[in-house]
Amino acid sequence: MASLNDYLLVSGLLFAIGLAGVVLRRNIIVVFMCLELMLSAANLSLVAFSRFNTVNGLPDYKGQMLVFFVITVAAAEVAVGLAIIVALYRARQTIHTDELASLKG
Amino acid sequence: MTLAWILLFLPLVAAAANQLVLRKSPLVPLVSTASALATLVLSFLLLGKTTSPDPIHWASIGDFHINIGIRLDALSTGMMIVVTGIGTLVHLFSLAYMKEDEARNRYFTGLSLFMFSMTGIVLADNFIMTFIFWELVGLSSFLLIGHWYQKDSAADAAKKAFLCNRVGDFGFLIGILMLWGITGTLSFDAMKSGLASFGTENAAYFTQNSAAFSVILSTAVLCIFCGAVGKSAQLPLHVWLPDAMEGPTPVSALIHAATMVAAGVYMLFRVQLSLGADVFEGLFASNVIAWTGGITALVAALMATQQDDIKRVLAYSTLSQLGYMVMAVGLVHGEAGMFHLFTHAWFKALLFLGSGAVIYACHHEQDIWKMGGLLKKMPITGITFAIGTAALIAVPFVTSGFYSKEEILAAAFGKNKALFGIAVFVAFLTTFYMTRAFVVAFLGKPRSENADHAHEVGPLMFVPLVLLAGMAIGSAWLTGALSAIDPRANAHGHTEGHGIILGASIASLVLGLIAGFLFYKGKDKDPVSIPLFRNRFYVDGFYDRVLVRYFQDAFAAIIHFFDELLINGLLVGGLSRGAASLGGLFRKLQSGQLQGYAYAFGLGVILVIYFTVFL
Amino acid sequence: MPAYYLEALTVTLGLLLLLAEAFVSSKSKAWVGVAAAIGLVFILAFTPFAIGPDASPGSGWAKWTLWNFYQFDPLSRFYKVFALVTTILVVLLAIDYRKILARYTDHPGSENGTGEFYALPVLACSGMMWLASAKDLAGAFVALELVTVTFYILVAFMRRNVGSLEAGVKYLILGALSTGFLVYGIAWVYGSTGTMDLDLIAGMLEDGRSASIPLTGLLFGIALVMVGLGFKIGAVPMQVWIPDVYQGAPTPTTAFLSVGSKASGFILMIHFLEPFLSSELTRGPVLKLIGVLSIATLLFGNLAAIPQTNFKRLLGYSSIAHAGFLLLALASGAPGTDNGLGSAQVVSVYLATYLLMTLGVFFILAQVRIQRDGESITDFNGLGQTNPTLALALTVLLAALAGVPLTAGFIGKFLVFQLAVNAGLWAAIGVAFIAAAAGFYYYLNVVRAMWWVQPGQKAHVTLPLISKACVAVLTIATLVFGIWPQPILALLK
Amino acid sequence: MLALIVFLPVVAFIAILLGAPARLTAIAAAAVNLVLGTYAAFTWKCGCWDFSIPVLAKPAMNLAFGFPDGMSAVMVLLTVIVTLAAVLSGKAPEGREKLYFGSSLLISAGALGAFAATDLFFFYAFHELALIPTFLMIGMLGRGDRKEVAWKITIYLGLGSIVLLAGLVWLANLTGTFNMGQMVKAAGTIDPAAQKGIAALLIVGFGTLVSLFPFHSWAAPAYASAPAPVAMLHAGVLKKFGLYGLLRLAVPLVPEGMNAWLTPLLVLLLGNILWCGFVTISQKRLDGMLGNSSVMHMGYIFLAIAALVAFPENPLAKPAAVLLMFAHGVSIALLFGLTDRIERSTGSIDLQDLGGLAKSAPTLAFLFGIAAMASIGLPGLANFSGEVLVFLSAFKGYDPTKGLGPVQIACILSIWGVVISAVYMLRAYRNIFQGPAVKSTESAADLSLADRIPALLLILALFAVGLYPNLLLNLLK
Repeated sequence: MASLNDYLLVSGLLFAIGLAGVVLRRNIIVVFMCLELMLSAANLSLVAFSRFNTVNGLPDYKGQMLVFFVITVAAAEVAVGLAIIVALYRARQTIHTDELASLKG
Repeated sequence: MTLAWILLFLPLVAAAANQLVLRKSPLVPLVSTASALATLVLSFLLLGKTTSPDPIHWASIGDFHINIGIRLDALSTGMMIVVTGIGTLVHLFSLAYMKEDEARNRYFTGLSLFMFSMTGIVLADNFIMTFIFWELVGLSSFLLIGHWYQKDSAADAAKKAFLCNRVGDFGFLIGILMLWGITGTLSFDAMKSGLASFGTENAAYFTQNSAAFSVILSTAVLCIFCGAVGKSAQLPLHVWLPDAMEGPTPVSALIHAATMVAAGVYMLFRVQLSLGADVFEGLFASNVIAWTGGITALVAALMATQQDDIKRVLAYSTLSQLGYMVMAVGLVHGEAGMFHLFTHAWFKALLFLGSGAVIYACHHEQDIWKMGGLLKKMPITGITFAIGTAALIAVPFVTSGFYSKEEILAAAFGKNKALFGIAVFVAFLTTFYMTRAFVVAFLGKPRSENADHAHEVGPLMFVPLVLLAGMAIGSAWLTGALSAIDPRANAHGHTEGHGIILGASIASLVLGLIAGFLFYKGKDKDPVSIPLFRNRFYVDGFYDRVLVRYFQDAFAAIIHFFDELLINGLLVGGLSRGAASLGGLFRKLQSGQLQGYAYAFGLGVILVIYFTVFL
Repeated sequence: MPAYYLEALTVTLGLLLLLAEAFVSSKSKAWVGVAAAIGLVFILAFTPFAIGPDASPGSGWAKWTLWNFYQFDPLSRFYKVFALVTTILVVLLAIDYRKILARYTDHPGSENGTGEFYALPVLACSGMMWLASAKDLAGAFVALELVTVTFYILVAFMRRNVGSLEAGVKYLILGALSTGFLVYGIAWVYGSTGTMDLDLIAGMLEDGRSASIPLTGLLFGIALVMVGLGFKIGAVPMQVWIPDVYQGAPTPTTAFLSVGSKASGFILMIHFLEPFLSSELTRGPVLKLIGVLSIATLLFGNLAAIPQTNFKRLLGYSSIAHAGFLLLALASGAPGTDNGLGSAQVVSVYLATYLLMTLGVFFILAQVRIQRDGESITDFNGLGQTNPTLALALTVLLAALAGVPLTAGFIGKFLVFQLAVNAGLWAAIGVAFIAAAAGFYYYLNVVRAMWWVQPGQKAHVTLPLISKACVAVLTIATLVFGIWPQPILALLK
Repeated sequence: MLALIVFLPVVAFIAILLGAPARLTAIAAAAVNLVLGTYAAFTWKCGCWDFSIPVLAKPAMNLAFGFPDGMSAVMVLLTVIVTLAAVLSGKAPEGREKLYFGSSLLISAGALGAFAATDLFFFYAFHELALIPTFLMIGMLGRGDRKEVAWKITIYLGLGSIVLLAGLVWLANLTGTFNMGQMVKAAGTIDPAAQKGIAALLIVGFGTLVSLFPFHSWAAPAYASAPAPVAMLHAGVLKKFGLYGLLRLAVPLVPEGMNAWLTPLLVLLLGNILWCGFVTISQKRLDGMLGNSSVMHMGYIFLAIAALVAFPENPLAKPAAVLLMFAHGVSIALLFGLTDRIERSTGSIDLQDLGGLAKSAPTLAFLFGIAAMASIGLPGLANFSGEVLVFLSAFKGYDPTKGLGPVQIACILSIWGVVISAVYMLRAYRNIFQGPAVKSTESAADLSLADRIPALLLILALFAVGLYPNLLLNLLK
């Protein structure tokens, strides 16, 4: 059976991939997906911690509870986020991050 | 002793009344003159009194007091006679001399202010008070020299006088402070005991460092001497006195010949008396003072030989005579110096007022080469002037100047033969230039229209001249009443070398007379031209062009430049520019690029983790 | 009244407003705002009666398990009041700003698109109020996201305005990024301690069990949570979004962000750090982290503000700068005692004063934006001549922001410096002084424009009634609290 | 009941804002304050002037005024005198009367509050309050490149205030109280390392406010540019706050710290006297010259402070400093007031453009002459008594057998400043009033009777203290 460290390693890798995507990709949709990836990585960690943190022989449910919250919140975030991105596309005809630099200094 | 207080404050009251109440009233000159006369009477009443009134605490902090107090002794009461006596006569003379001046009231107010200040110096019982009035005579001198302030030369001369005195006062104040540190007192009375206890308290130290006492005291005394150098116009601060002749002539007589310029000598002698003359014997400072006096006497006399302005001749003569007095103090024969001060005051005032009368008669012509033949046109003035000259050149046995100069020569002979030589030579020069001035101005025939139309001045002017002429002859005997001042009364005894001194004195007189007549009898212009002397050894030019313009002004401009550059530009500007450019750099980081932000964010996270977990 | 009623009421109010909004005529959506403000004032009136379980242990509600997630103490009450006051003022500000909102949402003249703008702050407010009471990381996360997601909408609200949209996208991406870090951090804190309840964590760190906690993992978690919270308050290096978003967002949103969002970040940070600061195990590294953050924030915020020309953007940097001072107070790590104010109290006082000055400035800025159609510093030129009373008020407010004594802003800085001196944070104090000096420079730069520069062709600026009243109240409060800060302190008791 | 004196100008300011006639209100308030303030200063020992209302319970903070010693009384006296002279001699530009006189009153109120405050917080705060109208006035109604100058002084003094604040907060922390009286009682508890740090902050902070070298470059341009009442009030009164603070707080509370900085302080004060003295000599305009001269004269007061630091038992230093502060305040206010007159009657204050003004304006010349002489340090005028006491205090600890100590050396060098100030003052007087009249001065108007009142008020103060310094020294006992 996989140990806690294995889960954490995978989770860390996922998180790093997500972060790398956010930093490197130019398309806002992709960036947004990478952000979701980071949240999933966090969720994985939470579940793993929860599984290995036993209370009275049972996994601690609190971590898993947060996972549900995170998923819910992420859904809301995506809904709002996509709406904004759509609005932006309507106004600017682009969703490339490079072209979003009118506010600076 | 309320009389003494009245004596001190009466002139101030007169000045204040003139300035604040009477203002433009024609009474102003009379009020000033009356107050001068009253102070003369008071001075006579106080003559010989030695009990001083209680001082006023002027500034007190805890048990430390700066006092305004009056010290009555033979020295001060005697000096008061000179100050008020000449002051009164000058006031009288001025009534006529300044009759047509539109700023007459300002002039008389200034005179009263001067009388107050001078009285303060003479009567002061402590150093701070001396310094206070020392500055005030400087102010009144400034005001009176600059009386005709609209003339550039007068305004400049007033400024110069004030500044030269300030330079001297720089040292004076330091000296007062140091002496205060040494003796622990500012009062003249307590100074001797203060010095003694200073010696005993640090006896162990002084036995180890034998020279230390002398060095410490010399430093303080020399600093104080700086004050006298400024006020009595000794080298190298002598430059203001000839220029001060820009003031009205009675002022020159009173302030720049008889009284104020003598204050330096008076003060030095006061210090000598307070600390004890024996302390000064062998003090390094004494030598410096004596030599300064001697050299001033010589240099001034040399310069006097080539002046054309009658007042300037007298001014350099004053310098030279002051040099004598300072030399005497430096030779620790202060009483000889004071004696000369007393006699000199009368006859030099006489000469100045005489020249004033001449100038007045010649419609403000001051060049002796444009005068001539005045003895016939103004006999009273001419004769009194001749008497004054005789006193100055020390015609033996009949003039007061002879007796006092003799004392100085004797002092020099006893102490320092080199200075004796200089003094004798100066005596010769004195005779020479005074003969020159008298011959050119009063003898021969008139050389200008102004001189041709000159006629005798009115009684208000010649009465003071006559009185002064009397004093020029008799003051040596009158001074005998003041035993502390008259060195002849103190059995100092200089029998040794008496003949040599007398001989040298008479020889220099005769030679000077002969040379003077030989060179100048019947001449229309100066047959001798020595540019070095005429241009006053180029000292004035050096001060003006090098010290003031290049040293002070250029230095100030350089400092100003660096003030702008370094402090305003680099320090202040640099800091603000540094902050602004760092801000600009930060601002560039805020590039507006989302990716860049994410990148910065990521880096920041790494740093945060690093700081928290690993550091 | 159980304290959580307040949040419940607020959420209800928000939902009702959203429903009602649909039925209000498109000409007069401002009434929604008025209703929101009135409703919030009512809720504000209830706050004195809110009590926690300790005050009434016998009652049924006091035994409810909700209290495992929710706490109520004076600090919570303070931040609930803070959130309500902020929201009321922001809604009022939005009412006076509706002209611009209308122009960039629907078309000028129609207020059709503006109704939600009054309801959303109410919902965000409920999130902030919950945050003030959060004592469990899960609950705190949800509340925080309620605030954040609402702000995504508020920032990008002017959908026909490119700047607003750009700001919205930037805020969205970076906000989501910080959420990612926050969740990941919470996961690690949870993993290390085995719980998300801050009280339990404190207990664990205190007693003998602390030996079983993997310190590195815990610190890693704390660091990541701090990143997430640092984003909210605008701590360097998580400040990147602030200038752009502040500049692009509608002015009421900017005001809300700068006051409400920052305050909720701080109260959460205070609660989150409490257990770690009281344990010797973590106190050192945490304080060091906050100290470093505060130095970086002070330096960046203040120096970068110097060359700014856009006033709104300047306020963004100013908001970073103030975060630096607030962090400095936290970095002092002073526990509150009977004899003196602790870090938490000082932060609260500072934020309260900050609320007054900042919102006052935003009220004026909004009107300048509307009436002179610009937000740069030059748009304030000559205000001292055309409307001296307004200029005087703005001068007072800016002076307060700069920390001039006898204004409320000075009290805050004074207390912060006092804490820092007590704690001996010399390096940070040195930086803070440079920062304060720079602050002097850039705030008074605006004052200079108002008084010393001629107005030229610029339009006359007058405040509408609501703004005028608010500015007057805020300015006077700034002055009064500057001399007599006792009421604010009383609120913390 | 000192609060009455402090807040009377504020009340008058509000009245002006509400529409009361600006000039009249200002003059009335200043005149009433002169009477009250003088009475208070001469009766300060009765203890009946104390005033206190609590503001904050923890840490205890009171809005409290009182006379902890004669120094406060003298400073309050100085303030009320200069205030009346300033509002009397001010002439507001058309339409700006409210701002002009209102600001002057606020500056006065701030100065009074700072000098009378016995609580550290208000001590500091009132000074800042006074600075703001100063900045505004210079920026709005100043001469020349007023904006740059006002900006500079704002930033400069703002910075100085902040550094000062650091020191004060530190001090309050260590002593645990804001009450300045109690702080002094707790003085012994401060450890030397902290003393050194606090002293450095206080010297730089207060020093910047007093234009201590090298933090002086704001002063001259600011005074040159400021409207007359502001220059009078700031140079005459408000600037003294820094010196007052050093004497009130730094010297008694951190004596060892101050002593550690003695030598640098001496160097800096010589920078004031000599460096700035030479800068003053090279000024071409009267206003710039006076501004720099006021910087220079601060050095003497610092000398007294240094003397006090070097020999804490020195009885002379503090009275000397206070006396000189008073004297300088009055004389510089007089000079700035009269400079304004010169400019109004001739249209110029460039030394090269003027000459012979004494002919057409003899009263002006006379009064300016007195002011100049006071500034030079002529006996009979207040500055002399202050300066001479300062010099004496510097020599108080002089031990001739050990040679000159640093304070004495500094004193000797600073006495050269007496010469320097004579050089530039007389040069200015010579160039403006003496010599032949030039075009601008030929028909220049002399002072009217109303114009003379403020000048005479100040001159009276100069003479009173100059002729009988015990008048003030008795207050300091």
